[in-house]
Amino acid sequence: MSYITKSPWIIHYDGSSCNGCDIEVLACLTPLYDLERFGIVNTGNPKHADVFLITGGINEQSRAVVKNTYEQMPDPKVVVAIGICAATGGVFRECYNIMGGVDKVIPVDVYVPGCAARPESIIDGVVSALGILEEKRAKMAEKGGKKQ
Amino acid sequence: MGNQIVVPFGPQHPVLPEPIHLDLVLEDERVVEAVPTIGYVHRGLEKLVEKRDYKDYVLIAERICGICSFTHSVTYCNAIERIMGIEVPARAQFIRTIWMEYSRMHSHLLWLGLTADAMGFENLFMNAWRLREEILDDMEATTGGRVIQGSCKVGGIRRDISDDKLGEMVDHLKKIRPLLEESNRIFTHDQTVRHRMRGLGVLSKEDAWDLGAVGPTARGSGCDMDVRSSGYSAYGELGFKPVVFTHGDCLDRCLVRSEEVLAAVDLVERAVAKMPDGPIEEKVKGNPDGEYFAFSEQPRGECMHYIKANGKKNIVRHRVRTPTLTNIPPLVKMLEGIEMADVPVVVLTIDPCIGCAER
Amino acid sequence: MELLVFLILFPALAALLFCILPNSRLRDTIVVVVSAIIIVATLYLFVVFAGAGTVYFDINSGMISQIMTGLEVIISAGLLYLAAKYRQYLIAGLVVVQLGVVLYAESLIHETAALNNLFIDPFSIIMAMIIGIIGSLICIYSVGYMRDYHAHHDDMPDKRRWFFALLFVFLAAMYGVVFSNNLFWLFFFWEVTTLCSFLLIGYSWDEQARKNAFWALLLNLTGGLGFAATFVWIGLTDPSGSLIMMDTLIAAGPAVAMIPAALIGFAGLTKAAQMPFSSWLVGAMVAPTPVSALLHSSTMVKAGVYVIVRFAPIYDASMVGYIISLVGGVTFLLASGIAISQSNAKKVLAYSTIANLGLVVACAGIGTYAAVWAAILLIIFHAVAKSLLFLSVGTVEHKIGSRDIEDMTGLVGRLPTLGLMMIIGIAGMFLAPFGMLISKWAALLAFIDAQYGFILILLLAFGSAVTVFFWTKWLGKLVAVAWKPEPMEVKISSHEYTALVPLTVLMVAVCIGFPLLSSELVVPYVFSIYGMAATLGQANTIIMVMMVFMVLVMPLSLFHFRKDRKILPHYVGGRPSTPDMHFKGSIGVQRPVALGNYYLADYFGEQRLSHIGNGLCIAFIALMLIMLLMGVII
Amino acid sequence: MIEQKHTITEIAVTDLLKKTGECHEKGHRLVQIGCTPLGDCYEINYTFTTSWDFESLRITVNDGDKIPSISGIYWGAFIYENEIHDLFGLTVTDINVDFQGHLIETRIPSPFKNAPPVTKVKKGGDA
Amino acid sequence: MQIFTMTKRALANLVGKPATLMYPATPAKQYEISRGHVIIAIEDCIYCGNCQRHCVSQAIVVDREARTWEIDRLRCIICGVCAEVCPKDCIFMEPDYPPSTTGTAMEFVQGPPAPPKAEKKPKAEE
Amino acid sequence: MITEIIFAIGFIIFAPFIGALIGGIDRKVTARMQGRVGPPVLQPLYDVFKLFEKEKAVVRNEVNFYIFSYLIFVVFTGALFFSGSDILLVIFALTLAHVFLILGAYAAVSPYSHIGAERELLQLMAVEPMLILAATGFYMATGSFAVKDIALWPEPIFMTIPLIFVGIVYVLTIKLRKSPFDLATSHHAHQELVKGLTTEFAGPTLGMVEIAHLYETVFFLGIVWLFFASMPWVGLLVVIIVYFIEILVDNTTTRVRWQVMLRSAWLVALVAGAVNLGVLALM
Ligand code: SF4
Ligand code: SF4
Ligand code: SF4
Ligand code: SF4
Ligand code: SF4
Ligand code: SF4
Ligand code: SF4
Ligand code: SF4
Repeated sequence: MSYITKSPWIIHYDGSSCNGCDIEVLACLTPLYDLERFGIVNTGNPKHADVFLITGGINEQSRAVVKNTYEQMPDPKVVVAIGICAATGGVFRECYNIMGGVDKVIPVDVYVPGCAARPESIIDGVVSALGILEEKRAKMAEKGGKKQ
Repeated sequence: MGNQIVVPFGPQHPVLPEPIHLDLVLEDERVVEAVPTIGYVHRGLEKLVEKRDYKDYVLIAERICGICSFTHSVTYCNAIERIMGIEVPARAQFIRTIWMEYSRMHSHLLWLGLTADAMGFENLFMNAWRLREEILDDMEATTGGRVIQGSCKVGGIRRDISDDKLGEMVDHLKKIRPLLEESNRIFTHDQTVRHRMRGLGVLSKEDAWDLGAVGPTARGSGCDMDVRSSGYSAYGELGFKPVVFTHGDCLDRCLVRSEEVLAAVDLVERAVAKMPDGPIEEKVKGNPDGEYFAFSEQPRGECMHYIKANGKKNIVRHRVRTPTLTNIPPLVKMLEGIEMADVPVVVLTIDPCIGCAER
Repeated sequence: MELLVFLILFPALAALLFCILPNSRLRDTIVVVVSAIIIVATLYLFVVFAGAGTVYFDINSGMISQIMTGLEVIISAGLLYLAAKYRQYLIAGLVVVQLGVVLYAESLIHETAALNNLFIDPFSIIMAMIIGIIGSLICIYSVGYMRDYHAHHDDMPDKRRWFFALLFVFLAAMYGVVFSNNLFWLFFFWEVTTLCSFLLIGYSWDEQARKNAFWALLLNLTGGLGFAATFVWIGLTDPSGSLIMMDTLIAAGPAVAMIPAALIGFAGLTKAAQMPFSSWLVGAMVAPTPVSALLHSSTMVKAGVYVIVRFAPIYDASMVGYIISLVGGVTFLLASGIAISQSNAKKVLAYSTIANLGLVVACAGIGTYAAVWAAILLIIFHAVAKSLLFLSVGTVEHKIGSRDIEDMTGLVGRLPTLGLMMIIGIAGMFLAPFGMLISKWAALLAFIDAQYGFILILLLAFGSAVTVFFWTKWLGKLVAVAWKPEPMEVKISSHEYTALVPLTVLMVAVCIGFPLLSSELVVPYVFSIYGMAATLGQANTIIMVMMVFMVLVMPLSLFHFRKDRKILPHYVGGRPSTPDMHFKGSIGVQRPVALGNYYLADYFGEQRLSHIGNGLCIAFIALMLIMLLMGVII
Repeated sequence: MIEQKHTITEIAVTDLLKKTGECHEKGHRLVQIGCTPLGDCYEINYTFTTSWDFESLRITVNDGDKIPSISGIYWGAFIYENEIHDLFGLTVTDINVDFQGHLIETRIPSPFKNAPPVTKVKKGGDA
Repeated sequence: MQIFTMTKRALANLVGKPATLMYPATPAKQYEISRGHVIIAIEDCIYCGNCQRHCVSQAIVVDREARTWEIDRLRCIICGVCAEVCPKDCIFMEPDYPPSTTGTAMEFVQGPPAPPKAEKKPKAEE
Repeated sequence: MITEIIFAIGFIIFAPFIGALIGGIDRKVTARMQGRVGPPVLQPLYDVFKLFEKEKAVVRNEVNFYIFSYLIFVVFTGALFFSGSDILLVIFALTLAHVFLILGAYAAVSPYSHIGAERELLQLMAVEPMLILAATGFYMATGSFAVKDIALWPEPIFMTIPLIFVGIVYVLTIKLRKSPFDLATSHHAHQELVKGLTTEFAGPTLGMVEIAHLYETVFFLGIVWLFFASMPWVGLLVVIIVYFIEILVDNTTTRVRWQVMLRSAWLVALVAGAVNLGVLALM
């Protein structure tokens, strides 16, 4: 059993969302849904985070930001795309400035559907991300072990 | 000068609910220069009108933003209805008004929470968001969606609210009213809150007017400016009075919002009391042809939807001028010479909603 | 005795030589040789007299005194000439008055010839070591430094001959100050240091330098007047002249010696640049850096605190002493505060010097054995650390072309050796377990038992908090190595290295060896005066040594951290950025990240705090003088 | 319900600054500046108001025309003018805060430029 | 001058029950009309393509020839328009939200074989 | 000597766990005050373990060295304190530890950690006088600087220096990084400085900072306890009450600007020091 699933810290970035999903992510942290029950803290800082929650699609300017933020997160890390905008570009898919979902720039581990994604869905999404996080950690530990 | 600090503030930043960025130049902690840039959320959805049926487009107009979503759909519909000369049934107007006021309550509570958080008052943040959930509950129970309602359509609304439910909603509001008042009291009286907001980011009445400030930003500076006074939807029948404060600082902008939450509760109660019976939508035939500027008062202020149509099912131009966009110039003024610690508070004080500002 | 005389005369004679020698390699070599000889002689002095307690030397004074008087008249005439030429009438007036007072006093006192005019005791040895070792190292340093200086300022007349001559005259005078038992002699040497300081501040003789030099002269002469007044008082009360001997005077106890002690204390305050006289030392920073290091931090200003410490037994538990302490305490707090708002490295050093001297004065004013112990420790650590800092700032300035702390960002990356030296110097100034902090701790102990000491403790508590602030932010600048440090191509002259390296070693050595220092030199002196002495508890010594050890060992952990780590880019709000810390800014421009320090000028502004400090200290000193006049002292 | 009146005055580009100045003197606030591409030309509306009666000045410009900035009169106009520059590729001269095309960076430059929406409408079809 | 105005609320919260809905231990909160996801009763579908045409998000693809109805849940904005416009009322809005996935979320529904006479294809838009 | 070493080792071993427990209870109580359920009580421990499971990622190597030194000196400080050494040395060692932390943040050369470092320095400057005055107060009350002697003093020292106690409780808010004084870094994000001085520390580096915080918490509560050392249980009760008050204050105030922090902390120190020590000195 690893501790990373007991203390997954999140960072949240609003790509090009309409805010709908965005505020639902925040709502998850507030009393009614209280993500901290799972040891989750919203760090707001890629250097501290394990889970990257992204809402909204990718546009010209947010592309670099999402990539940069992802790169600054130390391994192991997972990405959760929240809402259909983040998954596929959603209803804005055909807009000239939207490149599509988050997976256009960084690998996404979990997609949470919904427009806006409900807090419960987000919790589910994060929980399923934890499984992947643990796998990644195990892989990393293995690799590190081999090197020595 | 050697002792300057240049801070890239945002777009990814925990106090920014949405991505904008500022290049802050500080001396000690005083801001000597702040240049904002937007564009991280620009999707270009106005151009989607060229691809979508104008009636289905309501749903996209609603997704200009996920907070004032309902208001956007109403404003869009207003514009189309005006062009096409559709008379929306009174019940639909009233219910639209109720939902718009619910949006306002949830938006303001959200904002109050975020502001509290920006000041490092976590408990107050949690408290505001907890109250907001009560509003969202009613919202979901009547529209089926928490933040995106999808309940407005050209010519009326998609779902009715039964009179029983209306009664329940009023009861519920009565129940949480003391809690809202308690939270307002904290914002008004708490010394640490006042310390952080009184006298901060002052915008004089003249500046507010001249720079085009709208909504609570303008009303906090003493401008009596609220589109609801013009009486669109059902506001004309509810005896609406705008909330105006005069100091023009962050605290007053905050108080405008916290008072408006209570005012919204009153409006909803009055609307329910006067609720007319009748149909909830008018059949829509044909395509719009003409142009119209529709105005409405969103939680963040005056919003404009401009439609130019040419009788086809795809509209020629849909332009949205949102309150946040026009509040950016005042923000630039307010940022001058404040402390680094106050930047988030001042930025939040216009309640920036970049989603709609950039569309 | 010959050794003492040698130490006083040898540098003076060498100075005569430097007046003649032209700028040449030969001169440079001779400077090094002379400095080396002085160092060796000083070490020899230590070996000979270290355990000897207080030794008096009987020198026939008649003739020498007359020579001194003659020299004084000549110096006064020279000063008068300069003062007249530059219309400094106030100075002219002071010079005349002072000379008159001295001559009058001399006429009052029938000096019994051949008394114990020179002496040496552990305290003198400590001072002599500071002068001899640190002073000589600075002289060596100057050789390299002044070459660069004139290369930088080729528009300036090259007066290096005078420069070196003055440095050595000054060293001679300093030896004179610490070896003299005869107050007349002490005063003579004292005035020579004033003169050297004046001339060296005005070295470049441009508008600013001249102004500051005259200002320094004015304030120091004011102090000198206080000194001279002592003689009148002695002459009037005791024409026999036995009280002119410092040991007799101090031994006579407060009842007799309080007024001279107060007057000399006043003189000491001016020389030690205590508020309200602190401005001269700040202005003196226009002088070339070795001058700042030698005169204005490690030695000459120490003459001021030296006399105060000498008279400390008189101040013990007296009102006068307490007032002097307050002046020192207030100066410590406020000068430290001002240092926060300065970004010019030399000014920071200047204010920190003023502050530390303030602390010494505060201790000396208290005058208990613990306080004197603390004061002497402070003098030692300060001299070493400050000279190291001044010299490294000087070298760094020549290498990076600026003395602004903001421009020293990432110095350990760019100039690793110098950066490290500076870090050691700074750490020595304020960090546990290094020297200054131990001394502060000692000062605290001293204040706590003193009467009304809690006010001094308040001053000390706040002052040391402020100290932490400005030193740490400087340290922070040094260690903030940007993404890829570009090591600078530099050649530091061998002379500068010859001084810097031993100073660094000395710094580390005094930190490690302070228990020895304390027990071998400081304690014997304090014991000889008070019959008891403060010491460091054994447990505490162990702890401190442990800390030093830990600090020295800790860097080894770097090797561990270098393994399997990944280097991440900096957090710039998620914006694209380059390794050299430019990020995509508004309006499409690439902006560099700039990281300035805080200066808090609204709170710790120079103007604001010095007004407050000057006001307070003037009031204190006025109070002291009024009490003197009313004779209600003790 | 109070009827919102909206008068639209077509003016020449050269009159823009003068007319805007008049609006400013009358104490109007700037509500918005909005641009509509009409295939071969662009229509720009400058909307002002003091109450719920709106007045719009409308100019019609072609690609490559220079539009004088009204930001000298209304300080806050820069935000709209930069937006027009970025999205429509029109040149606005002398903006007080000129973002030089970096207010909104888009994937395709000036996405609304040369968009003749009239021709793009597909054959109708009502629901 | 009031400080610690929040104290009463904080203490009340401390001794009171927390507001947290213990999801997932307790099931998600929802209302009858909550919009969760759409489902289709494929038997009734006539493959008219109305749903596809009116879906702003273009989440639905109807293939009249192959008699399939397909929805991409990672595109659906759950607006319920398809249910509204369906002439056969064979699309329903269910209140529970769709599950998260690690890949795509296409749902492919194959209708029963066509009754003998087939019609021409619906014209898909875009 | 032996008992002292045992105490020191006991501190080194148990303090992180006690600190984590306190931190966990703190988070739980905070959550409840906000109407939430909150994390498990052992959450701070999970967090630390988690951090050491992460990749070793830094912006510069030296940062790790400074942070490691910070941790070592914090531990050393606490060990000194609990082994009954000279309290002034304890305070100086603590300052040294914090200087290392600040240097770590400076060495990261990034805007947020830089501002965090400056603010931490301001905090240090705000707190330092009160600590020194407290040490002085202990001395004036008991005649010794040794924590051991102070702890064995037969009467509660609080009775002699009540104002100093108040002052210490005041600056405790700064030291525990609690609102309204969580300027340099806070336990929750959402502050203007992202995570302030810890912004650039990732994985194990941050883990060391967290462990140091656990030690610090125990150490500071130790100082609070010292005021009532003669009545250990009362002391424990007071510690609990004080900590509860800190949580409550954390939950009922905004973060203030640095000016207020500095001014108020100094004012408190000045008043507490001048009045309380003055009275003691004149008595
Ligand atoms: S999925 Fe829907 S609610 Fe979420 S960001 Fe996209 S449009 Fe908004
Ligand atoms: S103002 Fe904010 S919440 Fe409202 S629609 Fe715009 S982005 Fe959304
Ligand atoms: S003001 Fe903000 S919340 Fe309101 S409609 Fe505009 S974007 Fe949405
Ligand atoms: S430090 Fe100043 S005075 Fe000295 S050489 Fe350099 S520039 Fe000249
Ligand atoms: S140090 Fe200054 S004065 Fe000297 S050469 Fe350089 S720039 Fe010129
Ligand atoms: S008429 Fe039939 S085929 Fe055409 S849209 Fe309606 S239901 Fe579909
Ligand atoms: S619910 Fe809306 S988005 Fe989803 S398939 Fe139906 S019409 Fe499309
Ligand atoms: S609208 Fe209804 S009947 Fe038509 S294709 Fe869709 S589901 Fe089938």
